[in-house]
Amino acid sequence: MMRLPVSALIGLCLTTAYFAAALLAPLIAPFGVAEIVGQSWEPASAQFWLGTDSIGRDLLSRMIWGGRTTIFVAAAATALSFGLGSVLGFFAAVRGGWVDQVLSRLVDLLMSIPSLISALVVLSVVPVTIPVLILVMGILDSTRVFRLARAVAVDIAVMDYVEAVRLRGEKQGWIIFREILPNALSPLVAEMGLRFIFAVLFISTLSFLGLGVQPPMADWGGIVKENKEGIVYGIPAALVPALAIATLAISVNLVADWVLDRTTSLKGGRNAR
Amino acid sequence: MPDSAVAENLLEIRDLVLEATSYPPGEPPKNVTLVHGVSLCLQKGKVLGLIGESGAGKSTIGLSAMAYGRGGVRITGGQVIVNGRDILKAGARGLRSLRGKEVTYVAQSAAAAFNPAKPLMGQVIETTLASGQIGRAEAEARAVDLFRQLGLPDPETIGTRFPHQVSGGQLQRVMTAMALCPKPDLVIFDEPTTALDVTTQIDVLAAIKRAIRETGVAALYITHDLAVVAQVADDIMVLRHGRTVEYGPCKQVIEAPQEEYTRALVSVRSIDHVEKAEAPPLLSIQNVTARYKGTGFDVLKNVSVDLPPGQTLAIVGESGSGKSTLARVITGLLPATRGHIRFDGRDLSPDLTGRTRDDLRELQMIYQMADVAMNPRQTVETIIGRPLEFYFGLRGEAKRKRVQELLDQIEMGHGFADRYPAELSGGQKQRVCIARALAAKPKLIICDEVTSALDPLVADGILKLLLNLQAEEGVAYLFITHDLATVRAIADRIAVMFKGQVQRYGSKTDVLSPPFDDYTDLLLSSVPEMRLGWLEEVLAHRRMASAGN
Amino acid sequence: MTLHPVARLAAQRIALGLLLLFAASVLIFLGTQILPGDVAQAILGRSATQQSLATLREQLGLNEPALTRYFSWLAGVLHGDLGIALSNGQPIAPALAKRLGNTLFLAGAAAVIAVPLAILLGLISVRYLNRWPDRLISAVTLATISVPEFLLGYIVIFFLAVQYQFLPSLSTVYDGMSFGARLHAIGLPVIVLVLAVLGHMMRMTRAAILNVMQSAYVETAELKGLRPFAIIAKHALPNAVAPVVNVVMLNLAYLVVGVVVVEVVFVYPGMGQYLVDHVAKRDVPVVQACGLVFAAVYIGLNLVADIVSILANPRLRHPR
Amino acid sequence: MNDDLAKLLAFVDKGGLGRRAFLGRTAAFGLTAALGTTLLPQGLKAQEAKKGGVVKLGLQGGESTDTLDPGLANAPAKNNVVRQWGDTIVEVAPDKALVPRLAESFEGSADSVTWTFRIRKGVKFHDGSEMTPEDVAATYRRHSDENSKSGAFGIMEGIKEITVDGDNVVITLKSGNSDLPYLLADYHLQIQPKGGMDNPDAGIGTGPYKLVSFEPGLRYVFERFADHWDPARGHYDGVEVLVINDTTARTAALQSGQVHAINRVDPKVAKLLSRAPGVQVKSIPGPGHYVFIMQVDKPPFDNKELRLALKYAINRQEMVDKILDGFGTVGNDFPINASYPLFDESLPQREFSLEKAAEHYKASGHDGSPIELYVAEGAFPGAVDAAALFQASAQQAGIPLEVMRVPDDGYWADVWNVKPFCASYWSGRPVQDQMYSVPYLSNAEWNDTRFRNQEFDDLIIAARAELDEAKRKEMYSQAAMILREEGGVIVPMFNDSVDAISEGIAGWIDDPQMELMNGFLTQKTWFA
Repeated sequence: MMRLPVSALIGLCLTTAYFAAALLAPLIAPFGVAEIVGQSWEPASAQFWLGTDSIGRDLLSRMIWGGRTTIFVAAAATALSFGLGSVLGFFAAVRGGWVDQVLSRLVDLLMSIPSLISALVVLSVVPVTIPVLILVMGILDSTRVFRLARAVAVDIAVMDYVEAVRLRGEKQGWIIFREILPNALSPLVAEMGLRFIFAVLFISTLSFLGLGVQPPMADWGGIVKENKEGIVYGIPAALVPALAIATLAISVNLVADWVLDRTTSLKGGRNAR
Repeated sequence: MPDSAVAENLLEIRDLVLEATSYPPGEPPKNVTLVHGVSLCLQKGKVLGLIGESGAGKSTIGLSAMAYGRGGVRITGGQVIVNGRDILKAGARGLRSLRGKEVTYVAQSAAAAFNPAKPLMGQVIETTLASGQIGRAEAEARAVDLFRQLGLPDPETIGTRFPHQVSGGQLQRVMTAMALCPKPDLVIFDEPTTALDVTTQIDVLAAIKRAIRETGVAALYITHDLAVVAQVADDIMVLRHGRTVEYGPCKQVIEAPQEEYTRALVSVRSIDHVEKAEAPPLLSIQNVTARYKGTGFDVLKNVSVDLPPGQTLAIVGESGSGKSTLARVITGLLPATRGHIRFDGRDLSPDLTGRTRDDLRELQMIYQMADVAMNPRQTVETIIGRPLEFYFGLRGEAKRKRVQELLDQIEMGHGFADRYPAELSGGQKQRVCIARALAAKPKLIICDEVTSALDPLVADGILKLLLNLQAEEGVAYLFITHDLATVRAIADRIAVMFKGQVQRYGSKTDVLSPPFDDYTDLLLSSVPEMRLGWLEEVLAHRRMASAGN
Repeated sequence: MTLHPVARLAAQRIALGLLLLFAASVLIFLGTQILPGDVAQAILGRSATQQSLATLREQLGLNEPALTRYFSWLAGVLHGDLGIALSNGQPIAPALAKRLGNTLFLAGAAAVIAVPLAILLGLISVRYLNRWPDRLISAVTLATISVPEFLLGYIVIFFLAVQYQFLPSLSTVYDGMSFGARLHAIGLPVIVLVLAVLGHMMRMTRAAILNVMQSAYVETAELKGLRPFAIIAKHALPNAVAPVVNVVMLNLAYLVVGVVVVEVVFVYPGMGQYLVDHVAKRDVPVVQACGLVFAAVYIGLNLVADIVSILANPRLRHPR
Repeated sequence: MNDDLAKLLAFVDKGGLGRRAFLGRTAAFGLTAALGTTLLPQGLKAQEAKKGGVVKLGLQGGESTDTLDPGLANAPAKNNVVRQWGDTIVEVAPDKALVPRLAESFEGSADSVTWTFRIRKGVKFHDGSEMTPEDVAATYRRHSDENSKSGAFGIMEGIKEITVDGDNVVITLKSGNSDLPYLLADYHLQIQPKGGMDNPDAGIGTGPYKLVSFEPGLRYVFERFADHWDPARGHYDGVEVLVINDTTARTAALQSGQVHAINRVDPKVAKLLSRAPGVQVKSIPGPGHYVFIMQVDKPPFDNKELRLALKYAINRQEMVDKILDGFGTVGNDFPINASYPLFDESLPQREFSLEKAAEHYKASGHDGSPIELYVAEGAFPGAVDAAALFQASAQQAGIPLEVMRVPDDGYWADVWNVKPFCASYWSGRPVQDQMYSVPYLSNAEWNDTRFRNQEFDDLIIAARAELDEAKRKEMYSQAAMILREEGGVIVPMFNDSVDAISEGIAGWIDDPQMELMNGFLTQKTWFA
């Protein structure tokens, strides 16, 4: 195993911890997500490790369940945006012609409106549920993935080794999956880290504005909103979720930077840093 | 060390050691020594040629004369004495007063070396003004003189133009003027003509030689082309892997090289191949005309050439002559607008998609830049093996055996099978491409400038390999190049192309013997030959020719 | 009269920009009209009576075909009439205009600080590449781009307003306010916005400048023995203008997002809060109007970036 | 008589009533109004008031669609604004004593049907004109007019005739009401020139501060009215009212010294805020209460069983502990608590019971579709959290309650009194008659529960004329039981009104009636 730089090590540990907590939420959360167990804003105690929130729910359980929602929605949205964005991006790069034109112009159009604004416009007419949030975030973010995937694929498609393979008479399937994809993967993987962070911040912002995850369900952004009165007094119920968002984003960032370094150096000598 | 005259040394380098840090993928970075204790000296007005293959350290040594480490190179040993003082000890201010005033630099690619956002004149006189000796008007006058001296068209106004408004050859001369403007003691020429077409290279070379003689400036001339340095240098140092192989006067090194490696460099151009006789064509290109989509003009204008089986047709021409376009037309990547191509007795469909699997198998292609011609994520075995799978359906053990045969054919050990392209040298990469082409058992291989990116000795090896393979397999080559020495080494028939038209076509001997049409004469006479005084001859010949008509 | 190529290019870009804005208006209108689910039901809630649903549908004109509704809406927009807000029956345009002014004032103030600061930090970190200033700046920017804007907001309120009372935590601006008082009032939200945008902009500016600093002509300048500052000012910066301008405009998207959140945190009467409130109230006409204005501002800024980068490119300014 | 006094004493020991409130309560028991002033606590007079400075209030409850018409003041910020520029003829002191203001003195007939008020002379309006009895009469006639939509219409409804007799204004009621002077102290009834008939929202009155400029729902600026008739009031040079609906921003504005006083401090934060430097938190028990109101004429709330199910499904004590942090008492689904005279302690308290809730819900035959409760932080401090608690307990009883969060902006215009089920508040009234008649009489303007019950109306109107206190108390108890059983209002808790002022303010007196000293903060306090 490569000797990890310390920053990547910290990043990796924190990220795995958060994802593990999200997966095992039902097992490790001491109370239910909306179970009212104590007084409002009780300080941390043996019974409630992080104290309670504005109406007496155990903050630790709510953080674990909230983390599960935030990470699940962000991961699902990123997966959707990557699936959609990269497949269309590759297809446009390899097919070229009017397919490429239509898709690229549509993406330009979608990106001409800042993503938060488009999300708000859409959320004003459809019932705000988790699947809708994932769909909206996924589609809006896939435009950026499309642009990256298409750019990377176009760079590769003009390479001589792709032309040599076309001269041999290979079909498009072979070209995309055996020639382009292996080389396009490393920049995309690094970008996935950044897109995930964007998704985490995006869903938290939506929930903070009251338009993301609706109560009694909770995600970190929502918990901050519920307890925002206490934030100026340093009440943990408001600070802890916000810090959780920040630490998750920073740790994924560290891992993504490390992945970017390692993959570019592996890309066959041409260190495209 | 040559017994230099008593004249005090302008530049003296003693036991120079240069190091750099390399970052191999996956391993911790480690230190690498590039130059192991090189020593040289240079008097005022003299020219020292530094010659060697890429990676020999010639550019880094040149730059050390300005105490400048490019890309993380560090000077870790030895002394560099300019005008009697060791510049390695000089602080940042000392170096600033040295660079651009006592010692100046001419880069390989002048186009990239000029600031695109500023007119030329400002950049040329920038250091002269900074040194404060003379005012702007006087400096501009000096620059215009230099422009005229270097043979630039309309010297008074060229200074007002931007770099992108001037040709590559002209920019190279403007950069020389920039280097000479502050009246330096030493100018470092770092492969000034390598990036130019062979015809423009002659003029720039002549201009530089004249400028050095007239200004009496000392010069370090760095190049990988021994023939070129022979025309310019007083002394020559041959370098290999950061060590001095031979160091002596130009005449001695060229005409009586002591070291084995120098002798190989001198004789590299001497392969001569006996041409084969006339025969019915394997490939016949009839009146082919082609144009790129969306452009208004024809890149190829009714080209007609034939290539008999087992022979080599060389397509010679400078950049923009349409030789690469011809290759794309033959492979079907760019369908011809008029004319047709007959191959092995049958008509090839102009478009790649219309061709049968055999059409595609019998016609293979090898590219100039080998490291982008192979998928970095596939091993050598996969690269060579895929055509066997695709065309002949070979699998498993049979395929592996055939790959080993091919590796033997290209004189590479079986151990290379599971290596990645990134781990191979330039020559080895090109050999694997050749093996990949051979795997299809083709009748014709199109070679597009396959040796121009390689060092002379390595290129020589590839040409010899191609000739042996032609003898063994009877495969025909369509060899595209701008280097006439290569043409002499390999061609049976030659087609000289100029602006999309075949200027001259026939067997090698016919094409290469006079009388020549003007363009071919210019082209042939521009290729430097490995003897002193060749440059003066060609210039005299041209002056006579232009005086004549 | 052959236009100077740069002018022709600029005209092309402006035409493209207008086309994009038109297409964006179609997207926004369709986005709110044809999505699944009954718009009237979504607005009035489940327990609304059939009769009230019918009147609302009539008022929204939902019964007419989408196309005619779009063109009547567009005609209105072109005459500056953005329609009537559902929730309070007031015309949208006047309220929106005042709030747009406030938002532009806030975003402008933040941009005026963030852009030079980002370029300066970019230069410093390139100047001291991989040394402690560069590492420190990179670490700080990594933190600011990972922290959600609302956390930045509350931290700033806690320290600068409550703890040390430098700046007011309340950023209400009203008509009679002097310019100085207005700046004082939006002190905190501008700080938060600058922090939110600075990280992204700095990272990209550093990359753009680094790219220019590693070019051949900068090495030539160094080999000409010029002082480091002269190299940067005379050779690096003129060529860095185009890429940096693009980077700056690219990051204005973060500014737009940041403005919305900051307005909610600081209760600033801007368009962001206006949009968020009316999305919650499902007031479709207001959401359409705000969406369109945001898109128009954003497309306009990208247009400016395009034109500036064309002007900064010597090849285009002085054709062959 | 004395058993009430005894009960009152018992109540005081429980800490339910401040000492001054107790004194006020005794005054109401049949003592004539004139005596009230002498009972004012001596301590107040001793401190010498300082003049000067501009006091800034940060208030919740304002919107861009607000106007200055006192009749339409239905939210905290607007109620405070009218107190700056206007005066009523009579004022209820913190201890419930009646203090004559624009009326020098007043007396009611034996059967309390006709009341005469002698109007003070030499009082100037802000536009320089002199106030006359005609202005007073015109003001009351305007508020009695149906289409003025005034919040005081419920009170005016009991008046038969208003006439001017020399310096006096004589009001004859349809039926006797001993509480009339208290009703005329209502903050809607600011005396305006010519009754404000021509433009009710001019903001011109006789108050200590004159309106300078305003931006509806954002900011109101006043300056000292030089020749105000009562030099003992209005010590500041100017007043600035800033509307800050967001609780966090409002609290931070006080802490950062940008405003000197704020209303509606979130009780959860009260303890923490009191520890902050330079801030004093004032929490005063009183008649104010928080409600969830159902419009009984709209399905599914027209079903009595469903209403009862919801009334049993709310955990009142938990709300007092968590939402009010203990600053308040449990409610019993009718708007009267111990701070009212003639309060009947013996009425059975409805307890939180999931079984009864489930029983009633099953009996209601409701189809199980989600019941939408609209709520915003602006409804009452902690409203969103209270709705979350209500949803949690209701769901345990199988009731599909769903919380719809809406923004503060436009809450009082588009949600309160519009949506079938939402949250709201009442700051309470001095006497039971007013608290019942303003929201629950069939024709009341602010009948936000659409409660139409003839028996209830008759009881309230009859009680007005009843002289025998015991019988009157009995009638109010019956009315309470009807409302508790049939009504559309769920009253989970009576809240202390929690305000916070900066330490720089002196002269604060606790006043249980309405926040910020019943709106008189700027008139009675000064910069220390």
